[in-house]
Amino acid sequence: MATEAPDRAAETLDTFRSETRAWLEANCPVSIRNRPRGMDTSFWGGRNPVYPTEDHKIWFERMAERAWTVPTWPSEYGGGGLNAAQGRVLKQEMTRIGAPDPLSSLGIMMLGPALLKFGTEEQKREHIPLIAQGKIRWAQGYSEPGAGSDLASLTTRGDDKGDHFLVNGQKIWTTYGHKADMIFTLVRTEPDAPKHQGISFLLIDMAQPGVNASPIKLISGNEHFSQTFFDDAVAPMKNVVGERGKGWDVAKYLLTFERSMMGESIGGAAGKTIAETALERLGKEGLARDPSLRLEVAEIMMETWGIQIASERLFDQGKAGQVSPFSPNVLKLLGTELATRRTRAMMSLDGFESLAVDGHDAYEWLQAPPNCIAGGSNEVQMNILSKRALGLPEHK
Amino acid sequence: MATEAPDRAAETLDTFRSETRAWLEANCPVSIRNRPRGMDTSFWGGRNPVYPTEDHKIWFERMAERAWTVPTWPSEYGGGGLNAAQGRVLKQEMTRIGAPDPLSSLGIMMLGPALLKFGTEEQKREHIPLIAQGKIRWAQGYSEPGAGSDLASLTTRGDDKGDHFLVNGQKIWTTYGHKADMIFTLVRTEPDAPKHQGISFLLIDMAQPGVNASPIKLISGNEHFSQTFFDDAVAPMKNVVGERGKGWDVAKYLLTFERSMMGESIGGAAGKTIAETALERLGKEGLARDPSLRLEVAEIMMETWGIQIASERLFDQGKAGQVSPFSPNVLKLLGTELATRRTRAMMSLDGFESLAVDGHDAYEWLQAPPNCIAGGSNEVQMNILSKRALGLPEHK
Amino acid sequence: MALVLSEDETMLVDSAHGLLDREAPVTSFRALRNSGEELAWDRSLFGKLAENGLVAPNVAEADGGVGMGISAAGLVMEQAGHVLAAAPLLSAAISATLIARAVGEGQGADLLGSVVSGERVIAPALDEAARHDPARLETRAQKSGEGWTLTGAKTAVIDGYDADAYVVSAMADGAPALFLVEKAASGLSVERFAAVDSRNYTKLSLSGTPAKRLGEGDASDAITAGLDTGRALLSAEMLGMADEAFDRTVAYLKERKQFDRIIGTYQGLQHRAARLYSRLDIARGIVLKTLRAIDEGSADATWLASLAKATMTRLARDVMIEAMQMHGGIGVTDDHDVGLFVKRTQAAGELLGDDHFHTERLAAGKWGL
Amino acid sequence: MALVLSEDETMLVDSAHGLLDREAPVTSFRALRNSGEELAWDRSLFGKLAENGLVAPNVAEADGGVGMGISAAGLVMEQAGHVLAAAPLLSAAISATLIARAVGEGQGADLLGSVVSGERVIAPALDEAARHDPARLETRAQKSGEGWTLTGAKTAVIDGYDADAYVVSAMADGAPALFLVEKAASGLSVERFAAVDSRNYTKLSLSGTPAKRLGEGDASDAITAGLDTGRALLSAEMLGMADEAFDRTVAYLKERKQFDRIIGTYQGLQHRAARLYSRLDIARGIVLKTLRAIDEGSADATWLASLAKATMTRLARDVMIEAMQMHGGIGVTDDHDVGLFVKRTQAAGELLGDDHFHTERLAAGKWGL
Repeated sequence: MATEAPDRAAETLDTFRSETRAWLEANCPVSIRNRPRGMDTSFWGGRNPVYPTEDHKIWFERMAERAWTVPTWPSEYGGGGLNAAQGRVLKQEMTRIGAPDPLSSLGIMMLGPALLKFGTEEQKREHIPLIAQGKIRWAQGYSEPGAGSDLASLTTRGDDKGDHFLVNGQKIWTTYGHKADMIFTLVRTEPDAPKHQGISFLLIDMAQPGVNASPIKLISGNEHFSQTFFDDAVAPMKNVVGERGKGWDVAKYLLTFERSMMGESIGGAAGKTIAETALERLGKEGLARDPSLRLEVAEIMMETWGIQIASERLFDQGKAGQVSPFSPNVLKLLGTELATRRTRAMMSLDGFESLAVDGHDAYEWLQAPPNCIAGGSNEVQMNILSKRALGLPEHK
Repeated sequence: MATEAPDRAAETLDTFRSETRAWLEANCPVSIRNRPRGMDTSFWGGRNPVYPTEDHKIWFERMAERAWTVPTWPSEYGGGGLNAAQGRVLKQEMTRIGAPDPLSSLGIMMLGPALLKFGTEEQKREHIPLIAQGKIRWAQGYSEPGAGSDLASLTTRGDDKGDHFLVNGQKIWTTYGHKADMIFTLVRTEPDAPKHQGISFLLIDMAQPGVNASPIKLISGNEHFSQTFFDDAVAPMKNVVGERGKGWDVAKYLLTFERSMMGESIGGAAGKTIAETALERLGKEGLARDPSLRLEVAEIMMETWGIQIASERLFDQGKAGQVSPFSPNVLKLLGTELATRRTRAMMSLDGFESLAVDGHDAYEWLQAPPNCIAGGSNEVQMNILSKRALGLPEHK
Repeated sequence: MALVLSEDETMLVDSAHGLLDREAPVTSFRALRNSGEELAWDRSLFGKLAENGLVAPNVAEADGGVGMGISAAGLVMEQAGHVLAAAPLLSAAISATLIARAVGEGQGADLLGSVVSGERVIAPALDEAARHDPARLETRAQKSGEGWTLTGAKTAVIDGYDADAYVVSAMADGAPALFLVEKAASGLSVERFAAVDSRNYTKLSLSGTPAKRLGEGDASDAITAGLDTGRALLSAEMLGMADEAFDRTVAYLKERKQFDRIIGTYQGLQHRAARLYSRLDIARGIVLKTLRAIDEGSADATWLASLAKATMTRLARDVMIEAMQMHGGIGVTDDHDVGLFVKRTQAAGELLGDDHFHTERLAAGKWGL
Repeated sequence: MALVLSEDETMLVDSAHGLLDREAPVTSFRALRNSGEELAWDRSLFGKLAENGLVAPNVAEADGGVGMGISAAGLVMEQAGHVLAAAPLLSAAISATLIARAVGEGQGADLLGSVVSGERVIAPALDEAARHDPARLETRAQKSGEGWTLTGAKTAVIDGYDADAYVVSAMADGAPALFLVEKAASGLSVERFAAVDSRNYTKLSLSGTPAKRLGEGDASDAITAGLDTGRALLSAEMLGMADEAFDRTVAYLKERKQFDRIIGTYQGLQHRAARLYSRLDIARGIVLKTLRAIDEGSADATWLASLAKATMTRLARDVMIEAMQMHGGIGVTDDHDVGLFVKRTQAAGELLGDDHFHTERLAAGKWGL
């Protein structure tokens, strides 16, 4: 059934793989491989860059030189220019040797894709190279106090002052707000429009007196989020992404991205599997004495495999142009719940030791529930699925 | 902490137990002990009684003579006159030797308690002795086609003709409708009252041309239910139980009864436990090779124990006058779901053999889901709990 | 192969769907059940399926088949699940795998050609325990002149009643082997088993029954391949049934009123439906991945067959419970179709290992737990 | 005894509730946690609890206690759970059972009197494995003149930091035995363990440490009794915490608005709340039954302790997940009390065996599966 063309493509891909493998082997410092992922082991870029270690700096600079911080973005805007298959190979090869992402960035994960889809040529040329090279650290500001998952009711407003907006209001759950240089945010710019409209997707520089952010401490102790206050903050008119008053479309597109990512990355658990960990910690004999825990591990493995297959299928559907619009919702819902289950079982594997206040187990376990709330709570996902995927009616 | 009085009571109870044990041992025919419960192994009474076996007849007649068909009902109306503690002892002793109930009857399970609470002196004297002696077989008729769990919307009407009502309409899910002599039913007698009112609890003789019942076949093949048609059926005015237009109160009281019963009897699984069955069928070695099924059995045992304790607690609360009004809803919800889970696991224990079309496993398994719907669907139970027990508000 | 359907496969699905919709709606299965017909499948329907290349499409071209792989067989089974089509498709595909693997691809054209054409029904007889336990193989084969004789007992034989022949596993010279036993063979007795799903099952008892050996040497791999084929196809069938029952339930939620409201407007039911939708979406990927892995001869194929069977057994049964519950009283009456799906789902879940069996198979076998 | 509270018990609950509400609201636990105080409990609160007879009320009158049984201790723990009271109640009750059972009722008045009065904190040191495994007992006791010396290591010692003494299990002459080890004993080292629930835990290491033997002969039954006491009381504490977190969540559902609606009006959330209410109702019966069974010396007491611990571990953790989810973002911030309940629940679930451990203990031990 195979034809000539795919064969040649496969050959090229094999070459790419072996070259990439050799390059990574030579260029990724051994000291930073196979380390648990976390805030302190990632480089986040920005105007005042902080490298976890010198080797992280070396690694970032080598990758940034090839634009492999953003391997599949178009090269005309400073991206790596790889095709999807090559991007996948690069990722597989990085996983193989446990190489970390050279640059963690909401610019890469979120804003970049939005700009590539909705941005003007000028916006792309201005912002994308800076994201690729880690020069600007971006924050995300959607939610507001009291609004929670109900984004349409947000009240932060931007008054039209001709060449700029004057922004006033307050955001909460701003991802990395107090560490970022700039923020992409939803602001009500058309006060007379209906509730779901009149919102613009606006880029705001945080290095101005009118913007202040303070961290929020989560139960895990992490401070990834902040509250951000806008007090006559200024954003130039050209910083609206997409149409004025249609920020909702951009945000929805990004939420889709975020949801798939949360579901896949969290549900599909990279690194060591829980079965491997269980065998390492308790051994086959220990597990035999604890059949209920052993079975919990097996069931988590099964569900994880299911999510991984879903993610592979999503990729194939993407190539075939057959993506279901609801896959992100499914992955978000089941992936984040699975993570809650898995991190809880990981605690059980370690027993009393898992309770250590500064332990990895406890940190991961306490990080899981927030993901069931963030990115549109799982209730919102179920509402979307039941109303839009299944067409179940609303009560009048 | 013990005082004199309870000691003497305990002594009396011990005497009662040993006497009862001896009497049961002597009077319950061995052939009918320890048989699976089911329609064909029960005696249901009625104008045209059918005894499963001659020994069932002997057993019934001996028990009926002592009025131990209804052991704790007041003796003035033909009941056994035992106190609650004695009634419990009798039940325990019957369970000990696997004696069946001498008489299965909706009159005992449902109408009797309603009459004792809401009935007039005349109604009690007329109906209760007949129930105790199994002379009349009663059916229950609440639901109507299209109304399902929504009893308040029923349309069967009874027109006031002075000394009697003329009843017209249709009931569905009439328990034992086509085998019964009389039916207790909900009929709209006050057409001008609001929807939840204007309904009376009415007793109707089925041996008249205006009443016709035909069986409904369930997926298990059983035909316990029927559709019942009223076409100018006649019921004397004196056959209203409780106040006219307040049949709802009587029905609610009975539903509470029915729900506890369904939850306790179904969830608390009398007879052989699933653990015993599992060991019998697969042995310890077989279960060791199937840890997931073994654990399912263990978890069902745990949940069953919980339901049994709840039922014991309900009894103690009853004696202390501290019953929670929501226990029946809890028992119905969790008990029927547990039965669904248990009967499914019982199927697994028998594997391919469980699929036999006329097997006990399959019958029990197919009987479980209807119980999650009957007696107020489990959704209705959750609505009651969330609104009334928790006070969660209704959306306006 | 990618986890999306190829053009050929899409055409196959359309063709199977069209044929089944026309020739085998659920009403025809109900009528067959009510008739009490002991064969429990429809000869005319089976003939049409064969004509259209839908019987055992996994048989290689070299063996007289269409060579579209297990993927195609799975897609057909999924469609058959939607309508509860009564035809010996499962036995045909399993027997085809057993025969082809035992004798070697291209060596079984005679036998396989007759399966694909619908000429002969060959039923696989592998199980010996009430609970699926492939490690248990007590049937014995003895050399007897040119051929062999078998002695033992088999259970859960799919489509075994009035089958033309059986592929029977037995121990020969200390290793598992596969044999062909003809319907008319001496010492063979066939007992019909009436099951809740109104399908065709039997138990076999063999007593010095003459048999023809299929291939040589240890047939363990062929047997596992046959079992995996069956597991994958039952998963696909359960997916079809679960999808169908779920779609019908969602449709009912949109039309049924209670307490003056369309019940589909209740968020309690909406969220439960959303969860089933999500689980079905994941399961669809698992089933397709399993079919692909078998066709590619991937080392994970046998484990994926267990993942699919465990996942679909649990999910399809859960879907059926919800289908009954959301349909309310009507859903548990014999007159309503939901019960037919409930019963077939239970049987399909049980055959060739249920969720418990396959969870343990993965835990111990794949993950070494 | 009946599965309802006696009048005495109702008075005890009221008294405990009143005292704790006044002296130990959750804010005081939060303040203690934030202070970083290493003892992790409040001496003044503990004194008041002792004054009111609420410390180890299971100690018999003959031993200087109030003799209200484990039922009373459980009811106090349940109230303590409601406010996350930081006081060494659990260790007191467990140690009291261990001592009384080891030396015989009425023989331990000196020691037990000092526990009940709050004069001395005696911490039970039984566990040696990260995952609870009472069968593992590697600490060795050696006769040394009049007394004994212990060598080994203990973990998960509840309230072990700055405790006045420890009840330590060890193998003596081939059988389990119990010993009293004083804080100042030579060869004893105590390592503080900082846990997510901000309570007091330690690991002990003993190296030829002088110890006084409690009672004679095989102490296995005393150890099991001590463990069962702990399991029952942890279950009661988890019940208190789960009730509290659930009630706060229901209250939040009644006030919080989203999409222009009070979120408590969403049936999706209502039904989930109704399920938790139902499970809590059943669990309440299980916990009370367990306390009663221990007090009555019923043969099922030890199995009920496992039923209670398994049920409450799973339920309380599920309640906490829902409490966070239903509170939305605010519920996962450190400033909100839900997180404090979440963390203590996780620890209480882990101590003395989690749901997995106790499910297996029942499966194998009680049901012979």
